[in-house]
Amino acid sequence: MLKVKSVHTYYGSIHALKGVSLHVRPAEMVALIGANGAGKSTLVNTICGLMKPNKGIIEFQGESIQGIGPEEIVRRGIALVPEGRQIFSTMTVEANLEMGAFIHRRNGRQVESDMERMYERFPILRERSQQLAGTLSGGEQQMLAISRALMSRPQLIVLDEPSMGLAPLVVKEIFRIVQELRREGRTILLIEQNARAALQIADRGYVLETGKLVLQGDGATLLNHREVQRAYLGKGARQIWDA
Amino acid sequence: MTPRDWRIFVITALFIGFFPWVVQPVKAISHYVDVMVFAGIFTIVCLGISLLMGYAGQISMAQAAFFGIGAYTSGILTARFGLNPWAAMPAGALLAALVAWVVGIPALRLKGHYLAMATLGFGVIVHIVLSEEVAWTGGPSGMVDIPGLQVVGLKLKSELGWYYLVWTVVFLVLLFCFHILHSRVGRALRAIHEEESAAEAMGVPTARYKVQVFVLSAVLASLAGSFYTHYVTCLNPSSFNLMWSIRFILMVMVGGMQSLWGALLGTVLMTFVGNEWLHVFADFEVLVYGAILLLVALFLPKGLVSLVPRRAAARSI
Amino acid sequence: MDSFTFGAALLQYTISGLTIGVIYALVAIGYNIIYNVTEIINFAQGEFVMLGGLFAVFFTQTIQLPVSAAFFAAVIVTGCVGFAMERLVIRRARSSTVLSLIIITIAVSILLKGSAMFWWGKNPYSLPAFSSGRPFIIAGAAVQRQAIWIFAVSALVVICLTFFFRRSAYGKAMLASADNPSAARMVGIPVRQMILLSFTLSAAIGAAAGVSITPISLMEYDRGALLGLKGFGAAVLGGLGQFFGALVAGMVLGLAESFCAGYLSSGYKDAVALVLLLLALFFKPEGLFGSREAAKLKKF
Amino acid sequence: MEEISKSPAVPILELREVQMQFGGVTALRGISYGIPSGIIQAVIGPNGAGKTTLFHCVSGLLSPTSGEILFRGRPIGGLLPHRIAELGISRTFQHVALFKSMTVFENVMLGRHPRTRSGFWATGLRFPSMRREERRIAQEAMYYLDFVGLADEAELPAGALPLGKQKILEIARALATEPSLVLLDEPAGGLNMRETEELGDLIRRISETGTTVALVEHDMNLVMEISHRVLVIHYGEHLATGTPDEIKDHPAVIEAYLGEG
Repeated sequence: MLKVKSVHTYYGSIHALKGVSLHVRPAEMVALIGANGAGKSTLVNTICGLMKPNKGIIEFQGESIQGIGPEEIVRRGIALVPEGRQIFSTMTVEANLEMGAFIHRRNGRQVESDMERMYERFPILRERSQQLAGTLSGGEQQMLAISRALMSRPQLIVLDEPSMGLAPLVVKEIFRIVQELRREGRTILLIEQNARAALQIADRGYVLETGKLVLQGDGATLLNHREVQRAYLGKGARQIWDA
Repeated sequence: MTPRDWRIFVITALFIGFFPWVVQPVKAISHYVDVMVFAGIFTIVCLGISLLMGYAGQISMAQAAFFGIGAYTSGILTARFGLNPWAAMPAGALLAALVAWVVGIPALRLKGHYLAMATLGFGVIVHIVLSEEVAWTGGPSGMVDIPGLQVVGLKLKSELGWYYLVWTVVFLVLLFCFHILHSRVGRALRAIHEEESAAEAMGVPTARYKVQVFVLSAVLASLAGSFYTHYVTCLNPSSFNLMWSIRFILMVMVGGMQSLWGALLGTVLMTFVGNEWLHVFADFEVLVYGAILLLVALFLPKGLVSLVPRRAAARSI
Repeated sequence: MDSFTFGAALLQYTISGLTIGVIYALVAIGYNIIYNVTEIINFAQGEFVMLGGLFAVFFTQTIQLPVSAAFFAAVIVTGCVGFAMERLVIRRARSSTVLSLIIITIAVSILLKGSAMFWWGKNPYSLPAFSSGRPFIIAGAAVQRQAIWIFAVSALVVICLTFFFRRSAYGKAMLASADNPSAARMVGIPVRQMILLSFTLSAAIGAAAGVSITPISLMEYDRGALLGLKGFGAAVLGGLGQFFGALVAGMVLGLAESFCAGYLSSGYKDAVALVLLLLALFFKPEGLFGSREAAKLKKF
Repeated sequence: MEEISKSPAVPILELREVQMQFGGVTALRGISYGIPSGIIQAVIGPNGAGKTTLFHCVSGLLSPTSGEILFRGRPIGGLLPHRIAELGISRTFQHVALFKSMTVFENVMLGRHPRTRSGFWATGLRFPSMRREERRIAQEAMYYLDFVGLADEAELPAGALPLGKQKILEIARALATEPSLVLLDEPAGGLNMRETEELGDLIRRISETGTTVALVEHDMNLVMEISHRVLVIHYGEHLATGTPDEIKDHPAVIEAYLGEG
């Protein structure tokens, strides 16, 4: 469904992605893990059109999409739940959802029924529908960000660090939601630094390190791979954690 | 100053020194000396703008107001109170410094558009005061019969005398500014421009420095205003309105904000353009100004000096 | 004039203050719309007001349109000027520094002012009032019919805008672009178009203010800057981006100015609004009505 | 190492119930902790746990919503960052915040700011005192560049350095302020393995000069190798603290970092 072929992206003078290739098949959940500064965000931004790759090919459903602006990429069917949530904090929860469906704005009935479904999924959002989104708690904001992305009826959902900055219980809740999405048969690219949680629910995973993919494989294999812990926790960490 | 700056300094000084010798004998351009006196006076203002806006990154749309404060203080103290112009000049500078300090402390907490609007509003207020306080300033019709300058008891009559006096001051100010830039103060100013919070975290009292460089630019504008007053010996508030603040900024922008040489080059160039060639447009001169401003801001935001390849930079990369 | 008592004078100043205040509010709303979407403060905002007035003069006197038609024609033409400004100038300045952006909008304002002088000369022009008839006399104070029109136009603008931003998808999309441009792009909002729309809309509103005020206070090529500054004062005082705040703050400024002109000195009436602007910027830059909380949310 | 961490030294920095709130999100929920003088203190925790916010509060870029911060027993909460730098706390930034168009040398020279004095008059008129001071600044800046190993790049614009060297330059700039406590915000972020090892050596050498080092870091290997004590923050709360050995066996930490097993 999504194919990224040897993509190079520069972030200012920094060579942030050094030839990354990966793919996501329909109805598959793929996890991308890696330490801070490994280039995960650059990869997400490159896929979603916020940054242009300097070299390489990105294909979505057989069409090349590199260099296309993010407005158009949503229309092609990729929705991003961005790192740090990026909700419209000065607008109400309801308006946030409505904006999520901006590309379907002419289809009022569909938007309304989709919104109803989001409220059913997350009753707390219905309760707060008239509140400013910025006054929500971190976990509620994350739910809002996910619902907003779903409102565009995407074929592929890119989740960028959904557990960031959330309390352990809330993280669990968010992962439950992600798992649910996967069970519904949605295609998901999950970027996480919570390696274990991500790999446990993913079909396959990739490990990114200083701009390069160093490992790939199915979730369970990666989970037990010593290199994963090395990539994420640094060299020798395995001994420390296993000691 | 770097060796390169010294070389340019010497060449510029030689050029300025010999300029009247070349142009004065030629009748058609002998008045260029007069134009250059104005150019020198404006350069003093523009060096301040370069420090304030180009290096420290703080926007001021009020430089004409400080220019006016100096001009009117000199004018009023000498014409109405018979004070010696050389004594009136520091008085004007002091007043400008005081005003800049009082306005600058709250204003420079603002950034970008807000700071621009605040200084712009302040500039308009000063202009209104100059036009309204008829008893002091003569109101919209201005002041006449302001005494000229005397140097060591001799009345400075000729344009040539003025020329050398003003350009000596310009070079002294230029040295002063260069010395500041190549010191801990200059580095702090540039740091504020680039990464204000990092500068603050490295121990630069950013608020104080911003106010200080604002005061310095006001003092320079005020000094220039005093020279202007005694040179033209008459005053009119329309020389100190918003349009003049914009003209000063345009001068610096044309040459290059982030270079003292750019400020000097741009000021001389734009003074000639304004005095010599835009007259044909008469009232529509302002349209031409607008167009130049727009084109420079869009296509040459770093000014003419950015067209000169910098050998040092080329070597370093 | 004998019957012109203290009370009547006070009322008279209040009415004229409110009238001009509403105009400032409209200018302020123009700033707010552009600021909301781009965080640019458009220094050419005042020129839109001037252009509105002068275009209306052109349409009534040269083209001989009735005033009502001239009103809409002037608003539309000025809206096009705003459109052109964004398309031809602002869009090219996408990667400019704040200073360059400021200079660019100032340059546009100089160009608009210069062109207006080229076209209409330096004389002030008047426009017939939207409806003829003698002023209403209320408790000894005269209320010109045009003043009523000004209030009506402002009310209409405010209602339409409220509806637009609260109800329509485009209005909300503009707010979303303002709130978080990159997130807005990620949900498919064409942020560039929103910016274009904001310039057009804001020019049109400025023009509406300009046409409305011209029958009362005439219009000439160089009125823009001061109207713009005072409108900006209202925008800051009301909290940049706040429509209701702009309305109240505009009236506060208008009243302050009118009372200053009436009781202190007419020469300093222009300074009053500016002093209030500076005080607001220095001591309460979030404005009287802009909430600190919302400002914080925005930053976060 | 062990001796330092176990000695009941007077904390150089003490946090008391520090809380920080933005809108509906609470970034710090009452952190209390003391950093003993002279050690290398690591602060770890998942992204968004509040580590950088904590550094911002200590260095004065944010003032905490409530709570107290004491530096050598003196309250510094709410002081301006430049005052805090003068008192002896310096820092680096997670997203490198160098003065990019200034040279490497000038960046470090700027770090000498809180320890030098010449103002506008002295510099503009080139007083002899100022010239002496400038010479001293240049010498000292060179010393710090040598210390971190960037002397060869002194004349390059800081923005032209590769990321790894930019991070090192930021450390040199911070050291030039002569801090008694230096805060390093993810110094190894984006560095490759060799660079990270060199960074570890550098941090040790800084510690040997008597400067207390606090670092936020994700590279667990680096943290475990060089730090004397580790503070774990999770969701704005103080989750655990101890020596690296104690931390690595801490069940709550393992869960926070790896998710439950």
